[in-house]
Amino acid sequence: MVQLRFFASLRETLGVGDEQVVLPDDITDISALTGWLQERNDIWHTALGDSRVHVAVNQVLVKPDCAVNDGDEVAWFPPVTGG
Amino acid sequence: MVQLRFFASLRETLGVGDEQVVLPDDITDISALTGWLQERNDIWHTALGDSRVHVAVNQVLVKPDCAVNDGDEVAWFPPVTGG
Amino acid sequence: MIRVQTEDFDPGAELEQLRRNNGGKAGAVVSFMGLVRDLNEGDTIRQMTLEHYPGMTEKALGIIETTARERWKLTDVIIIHRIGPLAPDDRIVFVAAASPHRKQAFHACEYMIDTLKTDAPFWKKEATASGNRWVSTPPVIG
Amino acid sequence: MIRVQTEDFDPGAELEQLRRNNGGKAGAVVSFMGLVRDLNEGDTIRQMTLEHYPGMTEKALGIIETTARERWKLTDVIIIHRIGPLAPDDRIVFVAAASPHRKQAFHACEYMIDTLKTDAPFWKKEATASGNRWVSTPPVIG
Repeated sequence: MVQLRFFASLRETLGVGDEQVVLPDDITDISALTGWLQERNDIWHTALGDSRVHVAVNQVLVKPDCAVNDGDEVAWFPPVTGG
Repeated sequence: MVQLRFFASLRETLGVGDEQVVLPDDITDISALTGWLQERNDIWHTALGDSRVHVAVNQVLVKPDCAVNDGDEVAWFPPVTGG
Repeated sequence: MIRVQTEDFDPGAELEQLRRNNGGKAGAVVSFMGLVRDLNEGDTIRQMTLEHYPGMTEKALGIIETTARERWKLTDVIIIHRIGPLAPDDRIVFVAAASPHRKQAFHACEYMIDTLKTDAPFWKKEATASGNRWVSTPPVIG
Repeated sequence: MIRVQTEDFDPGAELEQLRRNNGGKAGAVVSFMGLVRDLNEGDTIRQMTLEHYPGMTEKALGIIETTARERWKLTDVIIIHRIGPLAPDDRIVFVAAASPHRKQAFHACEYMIDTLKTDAPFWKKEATASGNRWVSTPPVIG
Protein backbone atom coordinates (compact mmCIF):
# COMPACT_ATOMS: atom_id res chain seq x y z
CA MET A 1 0.00 0.00 0.00
CA VAL A 2 1.05 3.57 -0.70
CA GLN A 3 -0.45 6.58 1.10
CA LEU A 4 -1.42 9.31 -1.37
CA ARG A 5 -1.97 12.89 -0.15
CA PHE A 6 -3.19 15.99 -1.96
CA PHE A 7 -3.15 19.54 -0.58
CA ALA A 8 -4.72 22.97 -1.05
CA SER A 9 -6.12 23.73 -4.53
CA LEU A 10 -5.11 20.28 -5.75
CA ARG A 11 -7.11 18.60 -2.99
CA GLU A 12 -10.17 20.67 -3.90
CA THR A 13 -9.81 20.07 -7.64
CA LEU A 14 -9.43 16.31 -7.23
CA GLY A 15 -12.00 16.10 -4.42
CA VAL A 16 -9.73 13.90 -2.33
CA GLY A 17 -7.20 14.60 0.41
CA ASP A 18 -6.02 11.14 1.43
CA GLU A 19 -6.17 7.82 -0.34
CA GLN A 20 -4.47 4.45 -0.05
CA VAL A 21 -3.62 2.47 -3.18
CA VAL A 22 -1.91 -0.82 -3.96
CA LEU A 23 1.07 -0.05 -6.14
CA PRO A 24 1.07 -2.00 -9.46
CA ASP A 25 4.30 -3.95 -9.96
CA ASP A 26 5.44 -1.86 -12.92
CA ILE A 27 5.20 1.43 -11.04
CA THR A 28 8.59 2.09 -9.43
CA ASP A 29 9.06 5.85 -9.53
CA ILE A 30 7.11 9.08 -9.02
CA SER A 31 6.89 9.84 -12.71
CA ALA A 32 5.17 6.50 -13.40
CA LEU A 33 2.90 6.81 -10.36
CA THR A 34 1.78 10.29 -11.40
CA GLY A 35 1.13 9.06 -14.96
CA TRP A 36 -0.91 6.13 -13.64
CA LEU A 37 -3.11 8.47 -11.55
CA GLN A 38 -3.53 10.82 -14.52
CA GLU A 39 -5.22 8.02 -16.45
CA ARG A 40 -8.21 8.21 -14.08
CA ASN A 41 -9.92 11.05 -15.99
CA ASP A 42 -9.41 14.46 -17.55
CA ILE A 43 -9.46 16.29 -14.22
CA TRP A 44 -6.67 14.12 -12.82
CA HIS A 45 -4.83 14.31 -16.12
CA THR A 46 -4.81 18.11 -16.16
CA ALA A 47 -4.31 18.71 -12.44
CA LEU A 48 -1.32 16.38 -12.00
CA GLY A 49 0.09 17.39 -15.40
CA ASP A 50 0.72 20.97 -14.24
CA SER A 51 4.49 21.41 -14.25
CA ARG A 52 4.33 23.57 -11.12
CA VAL A 53 2.98 20.70 -8.99
CA HIS A 54 5.43 19.65 -6.26
CA VAL A 55 5.84 16.06 -5.07
CA ALA A 56 7.10 14.91 -1.68
CA VAL A 57 7.96 11.32 -0.72
CA ASN A 58 7.85 10.65 3.00
CA GLN A 59 7.57 14.43 3.58
CA VAL A 60 10.68 15.39 1.62
CA LEU A 61 10.48 17.22 -1.74
CA VAL A 62 11.65 14.99 -4.60
CA LYS A 63 12.13 14.97 -8.38
CA PRO A 64 9.97 12.80 -10.70
CA ASP A 65 12.67 10.11 -11.00
CA CYS A 66 12.54 9.43 -7.26
CA ALA A 67 11.82 5.76 -6.46
CA VAL A 68 8.53 4.87 -4.78
CA ASN A 69 8.12 1.80 -2.59
CA ASP A 70 5.39 0.01 -0.71
CA GLY A 71 4.72 1.83 2.57
CA ASP A 72 5.70 5.27 1.27
CA GLU A 73 3.68 8.44 1.78
CA VAL A 74 3.50 10.42 -1.47
CA ALA A 75 2.08 13.95 -1.58
CA TRP A 76 1.22 16.28 -4.48
CA PHE A 77 0.66 19.99 -3.93
CA PRO A 78 0.78 23.41 -5.63
CA PRO A 79 3.61 25.90 -5.05
CA VAL A 80 3.67 26.92 -1.40
CA THR A 81 2.45 30.39 -0.37
CA GLY A 82 3.13 30.63 3.37
CA GLY A 83 5.13 33.17 5.33
CA MET B 1 31.29 83.91 21.16
CA VAL B 2 31.56 80.33 19.93
CA GLN B 3 30.43 77.35 22.02
CA LEU B 4 33.07 74.58 21.99
CA ARG B 5 32.14 71.02 22.98
CA PHE B 6 34.27 67.91 23.47
CA PHE B 7 32.95 64.38 23.96
CA ALA B 8 33.93 60.93 25.23
CA SER B 9 37.70 60.15 25.27
CA LEU B 10 38.48 63.60 23.84
CA ARG B 11 36.63 65.30 26.73
CA GLU B 12 38.60 63.21 29.23
CA THR B 13 41.95 63.81 27.53
CA LEU B 14 41.45 67.58 27.33
CA GLY B 15 39.79 67.80 30.73
CA VAL B 16 37.03 70.02 29.37
CA GLY B 17 33.54 69.31 28.04
CA ASP B 18 32.15 72.77 27.33
CA GLU B 19 33.88 76.09 26.80
CA GLN B 20 33.00 79.47 25.32
CA VAL B 21 35.60 81.44 23.37
CA VAL B 22 35.71 84.72 21.48
CA LEU B 23 36.62 83.91 17.90
CA PRO B 24 39.72 85.84 16.66
CA ASP B 25 39.01 87.78 13.47
CA ASP B 26 41.33 85.68 11.32
CA ILE B 27 39.65 82.38 12.25
CA THR B 28 36.93 81.76 9.71
CA ASP B 29 36.80 77.98 9.22
CA ILE B 30 37.04 74.76 11.26
CA SER B 31 40.55 73.99 10.11
CA ALA B 32 41.83 77.33 11.44
CA LEU B 33 39.83 77.02 14.67
CA THR B 34 41.23 73.55 15.35
CA GLY B 35 44.77 74.78 14.63
CA TRP B 36 44.32 77.72 17.01
CA LEU B 37 43.16 75.39 19.82
CA GLN B 38 46.09 73.03 19.12
CA GLU B 39 48.53 75.85 19.97
CA ARG B 40 47.41 75.66 23.64
CA ASN B 41 49.80 72.82 24.53
CA ASP B 42 51.03 69.36 23.49
CA ILE B 43 47.95 67.57 24.78
CA TRP B 44 45.64 69.73 22.68
CA HIS B 45 48.02 69.54 19.75
CA THR B 46 48.05 65.75 19.75
CA ALA B 47 44.40 65.13 20.65
CA LEU B 48 42.89 67.47 18.03
CA GLY B 49 45.54 66.44 15.46
CA ASP B 50 44.20 62.87 15.33
CA SER B 51 42.85 62.43 11.80
CA ARG B 52 39.98 60.30 13.11
CA VAL B 53 38.49 63.14 15.15
CA HIS B 54 35.06 64.22 13.87
CA VAL B 55 33.83 67.82 13.93
CA ALA B 56 30.20 68.97 13.99
CA VAL B 57 29.00 72.54 13.53
CA ASN B 58 25.61 73.25 15.01
CA GLN B 59 25.13 69.48 15.48
CA VAL B 60 25.82 68.49 11.88
CA LEU B 61 29.02 66.65 10.84
CA VAL B 62 31.23 68.87 8.68
CA LYS B 63 34.58 68.87 6.86
CA PRO B 64 37.56 71.03 8.00
CA ASP B 65 36.83 73.69 5.36
CA CYS B 66 33.39 74.42 6.85
CA ALA B 67 32.94 78.07 7.81
CA VAL B 68 32.58 79.00 11.48
CA ASN B 69 30.73 82.07 12.66
CA ASP B 70 30.00 83.89 15.89
CA GLY B 71 27.18 82.08 17.72
CA ASP B 72 28.02 78.63 16.35
CA GLU B 73 28.27 75.46 18.43
CA VAL B 74 31.35 73.47 17.39
CA ALA B 75 31.96 69.94 18.70
CA TRP B 76 34.97 67.62 18.43
CA PHE B 77 34.66 63.90 19.16
CA PRO B 78 36.19 60.48 18.44
CA PRO B 79 34.59 57.98 16.01
CA VAL B 80 31.17 56.97 17.31
CA THR B 81 30.65 53.51 18.82
CA GLY B 82 26.91 53.27 19.56
CA GLY B 83 24.36 50.73 18.42
CA MET C 1 12.94 26.56 18.34
CA ILE C 2 10.17 25.73 15.87
CA ARG C 3 6.42 25.97 16.42
CA VAL C 4 3.42 25.57 14.09
CA GLN C 5 0.23 26.60 15.84
CA THR C 6 -3.33 27.86 15.43
CA GLU C 7 -3.17 30.26 18.38
CA ASP C 8 -1.49 33.67 18.25
CA PHE C 9 2.04 34.24 19.58
CA ASP C 10 3.74 37.13 21.43
CA PRO C 11 6.90 38.38 19.65
CA GLY C 12 7.91 40.36 22.74
CA ALA C 13 7.75 37.29 24.98
CA GLU C 14 9.77 35.30 22.44
CA LEU C 15 12.46 38.00 22.20
CA GLU C 16 12.55 38.32 25.99
CA GLN C 17 13.01 34.56 26.45
CA LEU C 18 15.83 34.63 23.91
CA ARG C 19 17.47 37.55 25.76
CA ARG C 20 17.18 35.76 29.13
CA ASN C 21 18.91 32.70 27.66
CA ASN C 22 21.57 34.79 25.93
CA GLY C 23 24.27 34.70 28.59
CA GLY C 24 26.04 37.69 27.06
CA LYS C 25 26.81 35.80 23.86
CA ALA C 26 24.69 37.49 21.16
CA GLY C 27 24.92 41.22 20.55
CA ALA C 28 22.52 41.16 17.60
CA VAL C 29 18.98 39.82 17.25
CA VAL C 30 17.25 40.28 13.89
CA SER C 31 13.61 39.32 13.55
CA PHE C 32 10.97 39.21 10.84
CA MET C 33 7.27 39.46 11.67
CA GLY C 34 4.76 38.76 8.89
CA LEU C 35 1.28 40.34 9.12
CA VAL C 36 -1.85 39.73 7.05
CA ARG C 37 -2.31 42.58 4.57
CA ASP C 38 -5.78 43.89 3.72
CA LEU C 39 -5.07 43.95 -0.01
CA ASN C 40 -3.74 41.40 -2.51
CA GLU C 41 -3.75 41.71 -6.29
CA GLY C 42 -6.10 44.68 -6.03
CA ASP C 43 -8.75 42.96 -3.91
CA THR C 44 -9.68 43.64 -0.30
CA ILE C 45 -8.95 40.66 1.92
CA ARG C 46 -11.56 39.94 4.60
CA GLN C 47 -9.97 36.81 5.96
CA MET C 48 -7.49 34.13 5.00
CA THR C 49 -7.00 30.52 5.98
CA LEU C 50 -3.62 28.84 6.19
CA GLU C 51 -3.48 25.15 5.33
CA HIS C 52 -0.34 23.11 5.91
CA TYR C 53 1.05 19.58 5.60
CA PRO C 54 1.36 18.32 9.20
CA GLY C 55 4.63 16.52 9.75
CA MET C 56 6.31 17.74 6.59
CA THR C 57 5.95 21.36 7.76
CA GLU C 58 7.93 20.74 10.94
CA LYS C 59 10.50 18.73 8.96
CA ALA C 60 10.94 21.51 6.38
CA LEU C 61 11.30 24.19 9.08
CA GLY C 62 13.81 21.98 10.91
CA ILE C 63 15.94 21.78 7.76
CA ILE C 64 15.80 25.57 7.42
CA GLU C 65 16.96 26.05 11.03
CA THR C 66 19.76 23.48 10.67
CA THR C 67 21.01 25.00 7.42
CA ALA C 68 21.01 28.51 8.90
CA ARG C 69 22.97 27.33 11.94
CA GLU C 70 25.52 25.64 9.64
CA ARG C 71 25.99 28.73 7.46
CA TRP C 72 26.13 31.43 10.10
CA LYS C 73 27.33 31.71 13.69
CA LEU C 74 24.01 31.76 15.55
CA THR C 75 23.35 31.46 19.27
CA ASP C 76 19.57 31.09 18.94
CA VAL C 77 16.85 30.65 16.31
CA ILE C 78 13.07 31.11 16.47
CA ILE C 79 10.58 30.06 13.76
CA ILE C 80 6.85 30.32 14.55
CA HIS C 81 4.14 29.94 11.88
CA ARG C 82 0.39 30.07 12.38
CA ILE C 83 -2.23 27.96 10.61
CA GLY C 84 -6.01 28.25 10.37
CA PRO C 85 -8.17 31.38 9.92
CA LEU C 86 -6.53 34.83 10.09
CA ALA C 87 -7.72 38.42 9.60
CA PRO C 88 -5.88 41.55 8.35
CA ASP C 89 -3.12 42.72 10.75
CA ASP C 90 -3.00 39.28 12.39
CA ARG C 91 0.49 37.88 12.91
CA ILE C 92 1.27 34.99 10.51
CA VAL C 93 4.93 34.24 11.03
CA PHE C 94 7.85 35.20 13.26
CA VAL C 95 11.48 34.37 12.48
CA ALA C 96 14.43 35.50 14.60
CA ALA C 97 18.20 34.92 14.52
CA ALA C 98 20.61 35.82 17.34
CA SER C 99 24.33 36.14 16.66
CA PRO C 100 27.45 37.77 18.08
CA HIS C 101 27.60 39.73 14.79
CA ARG C 102 24.84 41.75 13.24
CA LYS C 103 25.55 40.98 9.58
CA GLN C 104 25.29 37.27 10.33
CA ALA C 105 21.99 37.80 12.15
CA PHE C 106 20.59 39.76 9.18
CA HIS C 107 21.74 37.18 6.62
CA ALA C 108 20.39 34.25 8.64
CA CYS C 109 16.99 35.86 9.32
CA GLU C 110 16.50 36.81 5.69
CA TYR C 111 17.61 33.35 4.52
CA MET C 112 15.15 31.64 6.86
CA ILE C 113 12.08 33.66 5.83
CA ASP C 114 13.04 33.49 2.12
CA THR C 115 13.44 29.72 2.28
CA LEU C 116 10.29 29.27 4.37
CA LYS C 117 8.37 31.02 1.61
CA THR C 118 9.60 28.59 -1.06
CA ASP C 119 10.13 25.30 0.80
CA ALA C 120 7.71 25.02 3.73
CA PRO C 121 4.32 23.46 2.85
CA PHE C 122 1.86 26.22 3.75
CA TRP C 123 -0.94 27.46 1.49
CA LYS C 124 -3.04 30.61 1.82
CA LYS C 125 -6.69 30.80 0.83
CA GLU C 126 -8.11 34.33 0.75
CA ALA C 127 -11.71 35.42 1.30
CA THR C 128 -12.58 38.45 -0.85
CA ALA C 129 -15.90 40.14 -1.75
CA SER C 130 -16.05 37.99 -4.90
CA GLY C 131 -15.43 34.71 -3.11
CA ASN C 132 -12.61 32.48 -1.89
CA ARG C 133 -9.41 31.88 -3.82
CA TRP C 134 -6.11 30.14 -3.28
CA VAL C 135 -3.10 32.42 -3.44
CA SER C 136 -1.52 30.95 -6.54
CA THR C 137 1.89 32.56 -6.59
CA PRO C 138 4.31 33.70 -3.91
CA PRO C 139 3.89 37.33 -2.85
CA VAL C 140 5.77 39.94 -4.86
CA ILE C 141 9.36 40.33 -3.71
CA GLY C 142 9.80 44.10 -3.44
CA MET D 1 9.39 57.34 15.92
CA ILE D 2 12.70 58.20 17.60
CA ARG D 3 13.56 57.96 21.28
CA VAL D 4 16.84 58.37 23.22
CA GLN D 5 16.39 57.34 26.83
CA THR D 6 18.07 56.08 30.00
CA GLU D 7 15.26 53.69 30.89
CA ASP D 8 14.77 50.25 29.31
CA PHE D 9 12.24 49.68 26.53
CA ASP D 10 9.89 46.81 25.61
CA PRO D 11 10.39 45.54 22.03
CA GLY D 12 7.13 43.56 22.20
CA ALA D 13 5.12 46.64 23.17
CA GLU D 14 6.75 48.63 20.36
CA LEU D 15 5.98 45.92 17.79
CA GLU D 16 2.42 45.61 19.08
CA GLN D 17 1.81 49.37 18.82
CA LEU D 18 3.16 49.29 15.27
CA ARG D 19 0.83 46.38 14.45
CA ARG D 20 -2.20 48.18 15.91
CA ASN D 21 -1.47 51.24 13.78
CA ASN D 22 -0.83 49.14 10.69
CA GLY D 23 -4.30 49.23 9.12
CA GLY D 24 -3.54 46.23 6.93
CA LYS D 25 -0.82 48.14 5.04
CA ALA D 26 2.45 46.42 6.02
CA GLY D 27 2.96 42.69 5.59
CA ALA D 28 6.58 42.75 6.74
CA VAL D 29 8.20 44.11 9.89
CA VAL D 30 11.96 43.65 10.29
CA SER D 31 13.60 44.61 13.55
CA PHE D 32 17.08 44.72 15.02
CA MET D 33 17.67 44.47 18.76
CA GLY D 34 21.18 45.16 20.09
CA LEU D 35 22.23 43.59 23.39
CA VAL D 36 25.31 44.18 25.54
CA ARG D 37 27.80 41.35 25.07
CA ASP D 38 29.85 40.03 27.97
CA LEU D 39 33.07 39.96 25.95
CA ASN D 40 34.91 42.50 23.80
CA GLU D 41 38.46 42.21 22.44
CA GLY D 42 39.06 39.25 24.72
CA ASP D 43 38.03 40.96 27.96
CA THR D 44 35.03 40.27 30.15
CA ILE D 45 32.68 43.24 30.28
CA ARG D 46 31.14 43.98 33.67
CA GLN D 47 29.30 47.11 32.71
CA MET D 48 29.30 49.79 30.05
CA THR D 49 28.22 53.40 29.95
CA LEU D 50 26.79 55.09 26.90
CA GLU D 51 27.54 58.77 26.43
CA HIS D 52 25.84 60.82 23.73
CA TYR D 53 25.63 64.34 22.32
CA PRO D 54 22.17 65.59 23.35
CA GLY D 55 20.46 67.38 20.51
CA MET D 56 22.78 66.16 17.78
CA THR D 57 21.82 62.56 18.53
CA GLU D 58 18.13 63.18 17.87
CA LYS D 59 19.04 65.18 14.77
CA ALA D 60 21.27 62.39 13.40
CA LEU D 61 18.61 59.72 14.06
CA GLY D 62 15.99 61.94 12.40
CA ILE D 63 18.14 62.15 9.26
CA ILE D 64 18.51 58.35 9.27
CA GLU D 65 14.73 57.87 9.50
CA THR D 66 14.03 60.44 6.78
CA THR D 67 16.61 58.93 4.42
CA ALA D 68 15.22 55.41 4.96
CA ARG D 69 11.68 56.60 4.24
CA GLU D 70 12.88 58.28 1.03
CA ARG D 71 14.74 55.20 -0.21
CA TRP D 72 12.23 52.49 0.63
CA LYS D 73 8.45 52.22 0.84
CA LEU D 74 7.94 52.17 4.61
CA THR D 75 4.72 52.46 6.59
CA ASP D 76 6.42 52.83 9.99
CA VAL D 77 9.86 53.27 11.55
CA ILE D 78 11.09 52.82 15.13
CA ILE D 79 14.53 53.86 16.44
CA ILE D 80 15.17 53.62 20.20
CA HIS D 81 18.63 53.98 21.75
CA ARG D 82 19.54 53.88 25.42
CA ILE D 83 22.15 55.97 27.21
CA GLY D 84 23.75 55.68 30.65
CA PRO D 85 24.95 52.54 32.48
CA LEU D 86 24.19 49.09 31.01
CA ALA D 87 25.10 45.50 31.94
CA PRO D 88 25.59 42.37 29.76
CA ASP D 89 22.34 41.21 28.08
CA ASP D 90 20.77 44.64 28.55
CA ARG D 91 19.01 46.05 25.51
CA ILE D 92 20.97 48.93 23.92
CA VAL D 93 19.12 49.68 20.70
CA PHE D 94 15.97 48.73 18.81
CA VAL D 95 15.38 49.56 15.14
CA ALA D 96 12.32 48.42 13.16
CA ALA D 97 11.02 49.00 9.63
CA ALA D 98 7.51 48.10 8.43
CA SER D 99 6.78 47.78 4.71
CA PRO D 100 4.32 46.14 2.33
CA HIS D 101 7.33 44.18 0.98
CA ARG D 102 9.78 42.16 2.99
CA LYS D 103 12.94 42.93 0.99
CA GLN D 104 12.32 46.64 1.50
CA ALA D 105 11.83 46.12 5.25
CA PHE D 106 15.12 44.16 5.45
CA HIS D 107 17.09 46.74 3.45
CA ALA D 108 15.69 49.65 5.45
CA CYS D 109 16.29 48.05 8.86
CA GLU D 110 19.86 47.10 7.98
CA TYR D 111 20.54 50.56 6.53
CA MET D 112 19.26 52.26 9.67
CA ILE D 113 21.34 50.26 12.15
CA ASP D 114 24.44 50.41 9.90
CA THR D 115 24.15 54.19 9.59
CA LEU D 116 23.36 54.65 13.28
CA LYS D 117 26.65 52.89 14.07
CA THR D 118 28.67 55.30 11.92
CA ASP D 119 26.75 58.61 12.11
CA ALA D 120 24.92 58.89 15.43
CA PRO D 121 26.99 60.45 18.27
CA PHE D 122 27.04 57.69 20.89
CA TRP D 123 30.17 56.45 22.66
CA LYS D 124 30.62 53.30 24.74
CA LYS D 125 32.88 53.11 27.77
CA GLU D 126 33.46 49.59 29.07
CA ALA D 127 34.27 48.50 32.62
CA THR D 128 36.60 45.46 32.67
CA ALA D 129 38.65 43.79 35.42
CA SER D 130 41.64 45.91 34.40
CA GLY D 131 39.74 49.22 34.46
CA ASN D 132 37.57 51.43 32.30
CA ARG D 133 38.21 52.03 28.62
CA TRP D 134 36.51 53.76 25.73
CA VAL D 135 35.55 51.48 22.88
CA SER D 136 37.87 52.93 20.28
CA THR D 137 36.64 51.35 17.07
CA PRO D 138 33.26 50.21 15.81
CA PRO D 139 32.42 46.57 16.60
CA VAL D 140 33.60 43.98 14.08
CA ILE D 141 31.19 43.61 11.16
CA GLY D 142 30.76 39.84 10.81
